[in-house]
Amino acid sequence: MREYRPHAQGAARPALAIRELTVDFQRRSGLLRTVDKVSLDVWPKEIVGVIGESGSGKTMTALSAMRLLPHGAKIGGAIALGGRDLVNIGESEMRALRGDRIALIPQDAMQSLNPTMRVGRQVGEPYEFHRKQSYGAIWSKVVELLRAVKIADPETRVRDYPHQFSGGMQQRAMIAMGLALDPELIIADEPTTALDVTVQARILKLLRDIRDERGSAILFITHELGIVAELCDWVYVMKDGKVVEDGPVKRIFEAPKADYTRMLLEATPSIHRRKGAKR
Amino acid sequence: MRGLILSRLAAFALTLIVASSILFVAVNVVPGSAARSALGIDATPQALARFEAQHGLDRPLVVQYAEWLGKTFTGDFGKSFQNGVDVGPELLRRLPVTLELAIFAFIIANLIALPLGAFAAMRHQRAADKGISLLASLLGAVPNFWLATLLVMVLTLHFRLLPPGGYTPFTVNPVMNLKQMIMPALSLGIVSSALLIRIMRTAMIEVLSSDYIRTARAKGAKEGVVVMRHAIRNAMTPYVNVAAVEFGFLFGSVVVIEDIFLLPGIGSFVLVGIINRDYPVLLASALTITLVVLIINLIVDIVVGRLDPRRVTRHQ
Amino acid sequence: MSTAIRKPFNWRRWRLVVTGGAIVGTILLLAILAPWVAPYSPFDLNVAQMLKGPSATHLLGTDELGRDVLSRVIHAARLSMMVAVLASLVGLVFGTLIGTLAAYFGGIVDLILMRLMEILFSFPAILLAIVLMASLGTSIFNAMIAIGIIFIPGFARLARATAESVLRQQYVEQARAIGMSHTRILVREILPNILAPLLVEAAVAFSYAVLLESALSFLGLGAQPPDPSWGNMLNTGRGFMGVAPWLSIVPGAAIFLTVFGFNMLGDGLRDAFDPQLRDE
Amino acid sequence: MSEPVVRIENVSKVFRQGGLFNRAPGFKAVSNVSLSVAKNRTLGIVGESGSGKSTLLRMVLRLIQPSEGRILVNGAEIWSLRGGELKAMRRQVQPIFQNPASSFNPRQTIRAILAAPLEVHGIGSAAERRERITTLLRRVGLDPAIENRLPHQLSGGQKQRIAIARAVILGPSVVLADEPTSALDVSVQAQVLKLFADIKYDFGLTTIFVSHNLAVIREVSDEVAVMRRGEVVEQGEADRIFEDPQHDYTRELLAAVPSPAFMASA
Repeated sequence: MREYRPHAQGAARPALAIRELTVDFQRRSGLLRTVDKVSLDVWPKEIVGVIGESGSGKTMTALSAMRLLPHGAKIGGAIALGGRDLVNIGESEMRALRGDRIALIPQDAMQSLNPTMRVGRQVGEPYEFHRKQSYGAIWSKVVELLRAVKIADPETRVRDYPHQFSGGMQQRAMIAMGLALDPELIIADEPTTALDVTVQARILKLLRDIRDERGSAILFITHELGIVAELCDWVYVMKDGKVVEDGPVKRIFEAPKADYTRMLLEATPSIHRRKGAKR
Repeated sequence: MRGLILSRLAAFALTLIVASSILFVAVNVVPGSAARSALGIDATPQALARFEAQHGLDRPLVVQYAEWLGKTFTGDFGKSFQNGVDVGPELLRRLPVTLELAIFAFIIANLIALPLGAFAAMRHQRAADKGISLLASLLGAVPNFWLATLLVMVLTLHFRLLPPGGYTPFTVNPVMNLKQMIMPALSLGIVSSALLIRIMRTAMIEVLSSDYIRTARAKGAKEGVVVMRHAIRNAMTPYVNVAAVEFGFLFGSVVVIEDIFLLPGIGSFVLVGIINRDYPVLLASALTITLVVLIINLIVDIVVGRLDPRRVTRHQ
Repeated sequence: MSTAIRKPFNWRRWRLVVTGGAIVGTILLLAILAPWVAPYSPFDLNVAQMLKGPSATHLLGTDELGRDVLSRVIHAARLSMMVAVLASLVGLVFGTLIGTLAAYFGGIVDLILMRLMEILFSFPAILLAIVLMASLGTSIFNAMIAIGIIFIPGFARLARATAESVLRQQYVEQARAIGMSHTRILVREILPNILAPLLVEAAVAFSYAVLLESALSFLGLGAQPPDPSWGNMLNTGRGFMGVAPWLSIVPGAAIFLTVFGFNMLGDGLRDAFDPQLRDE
Repeated sequence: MSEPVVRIENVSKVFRQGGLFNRAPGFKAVSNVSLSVAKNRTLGIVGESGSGKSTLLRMVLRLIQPSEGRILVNGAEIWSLRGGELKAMRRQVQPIFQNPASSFNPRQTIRAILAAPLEVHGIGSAAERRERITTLLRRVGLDPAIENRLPHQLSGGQKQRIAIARAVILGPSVVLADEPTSALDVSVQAQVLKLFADIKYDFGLTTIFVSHNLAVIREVSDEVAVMRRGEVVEQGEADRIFEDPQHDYTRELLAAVPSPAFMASA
């Protein structure tokens, strides 16, 4: 029986549809398969979580959709962004989509910002690459974007270099960059892993607000169950390159079907649970 | 930024003082040889003693050093033991020759290294990269004085294109000046480019694999924008640091190259000083070369500070 | 994952080491066996055979005194190798000592030692060698000492940087926390983990020593005639460039080949030890 | 209550900054912290990055000297110890560090790594040491044959098991753990935490456990201290801290932990 998926109702097609995706790397020892026949959907306005431990293939799945896999990776299967094929189009067509229709929020914001370029210029690049606009127009849009991601005093902050931002602000700047052209899909690859919990809580709230106000679909990669539970509508659980189960978040937590999901739930310590290991 | 410059200047002054004392001690550590060298092998002990007293060489080393340092700072480099000529004005005459040679050579080295290194990095692990890397290995193994000899053999003796040596000031005859300078500059520059190619290549490979390059691609940047705007500037920080050291090496190598091409620069002055054991000449010319290298390092330190915004603001 | 499977010899990873090693090995062997492999004595004059081009009797020709160039080049290799080995050793030992101590003790020790190294490093190498030669006197032994001194700051900087990154590793803190002594931490925890890059650097220093020695001899400050060295042979050859080009080409090519071999060996070792490239 | 095994009294740590020409005011990493741990109890120290929790732990390990205050282990002030007394303290207090990748000398086998503490303290003959290593490896759930491997041949979980074995091989009374599971996947983390609890019980250890993960702290601790910018803002029994936090910052931290209402009832 198919589970009820509210965001799929009334929508013509998913924002992102992945079918039987495989990602292989050529190694001396042979072909290494990191993603093994993964199929997943992200519907418009939906926040979909992909949860898995290290080596589960979750990040490779996400990068496949951007076609930004490391050198030597081979993609098989089908990926469609709003019905548009992403696997067989040329590099220049793909480039036109990146940053415009599909955006990436990476794990490590500090490393992902160019240290020698002012934040404002970097945040404005999507406009520069995809819309012919004057620098003045871009500049004022960047200020608005930084305001939208709740960076205080954006008029002066646009002139800062990345190292003058705190970790949380760097991640907000990355989010602003992703939002710039209101993409159909935002891929967030563990965007809060490097952050403190209090900062993480604010970033998660920001992402939820973005979905509510702007309507972008979000594919959220994480290894933390708590984040999935709090943020996502629908969850895919991955292990060893495969999807072991998917479903609405509440059902996954309350009635997991796969043994692996159950084990994950068992293993995750909780602040609400009394410790079990005490004798 | 001011803190940065101040601390660099202080380090520079300290370095200069220690470096000058190292030079002084190195030159003067063996006593008596200057007098013997100036007066010849048959000089009597009395004559030697008289020579030493006359030039103050019989006093404690520390006193000699203090006096030399004091004089040097006021621009008095002393007189040659050999012919009594003032060393200072002679240095000033020779400095432009060496500077022209070194700068010319350095420009050649960078013109070769920057594009080749960057291109190799962009073609990492492919044929072009391997070819350029091999070229850099080959060039790096060529002794510059051998390259100089080969150039003379081919361009002067065989094709009779260029003069074998000598120096004409640029202001007197620019064409002749360039004709005379091109071979010495090539000998130094080509060899120096080997290391710089490698550095540029390594720096670019590192930068191109960084997360912010992926970010630029994720925003839809074209490859040209990725390289020119995001990669090159970040690769310049490590490159400039090494280039400064390489310039120092190149500047030291003028001693050999000026000797081969009969260029009347500081480098050949060093040799004159050594061969004649003419200590004032040796000290003054060695110190001048060191000073130029230190100044270049100082400038580069400050320039690199500008290239990397992280360092500028840390010192605010 | 399993380590039981023995990996096949990885030619791609070791080819630079093998090729460079072969070149260097051949030259080293020639140097050691010079008196037995050289066809003539390097000193035998033969006025009748002056400045003769390469021929069956003299494969690489003769010089201005009729001496066999091949024999002289082989004997010169001895001298170059000796200088390179000993100078690199001087640099390696003292540099490692200074750099490791500076990193380990930090503070004022580090400041003084490394500032001194930086000053030495800021001298152009050849100039420092020349000035040192001026004070020590021109001889091949002094050239070796001078070149060794020049190498110290480079090794010291590398040793310090590597030791510092090792010191940041938690196993060093762990060793301190269980009460291990300074000496034991240095010998057991730090030294083995900084040695690989230093040995690679030694291969590069080798080639650099060959270059420096030949430059000094070229200027007449190293090996003294009639002792053959590549540098002084090149210098002599300059006078006969037009009539006997082999006198300039042969010793230069010998330097080139030696330096190239050592560099290749050094690069190969660096790649082979680089953990990032290991699993490619 | 008996005399605490570890007592931290009004400890502060100021790191000096800046060079010769621009002297910056010192950075106060830990300021006026007082804590104590009774025998066989576990004190959890929780805080975000820059809260000073790791600096505090390193001071108790006698790796960093406090700028002010005293640290007593078994009643003795650790910075006044010399010679044999210091060595005895080194034997009593053992660390487990965070990063499994860097807490082992990459060129030593597991056997050499585990033997080092015994050699330093001159315990046992070679045969007795081997015996002890084998027993301990079994106790932490590893095949003793693993002793011939090098660290990079082990998984993260295996490495942290070795780290636990190394921490107890000298028979210490105090073990100080700095985020020992933060680099591990949750499934492995659960196993390592279970092992840590078992070993603590078996060896009668007093422990301090530092982490940024509130859920992990709740699982392992009897008492909890919450740190923020070098200060302890709240301390007390673990259950009380988590169920009835008094300080605003503690409440903010707990509220920030992502876990929806339906997980609380699970």
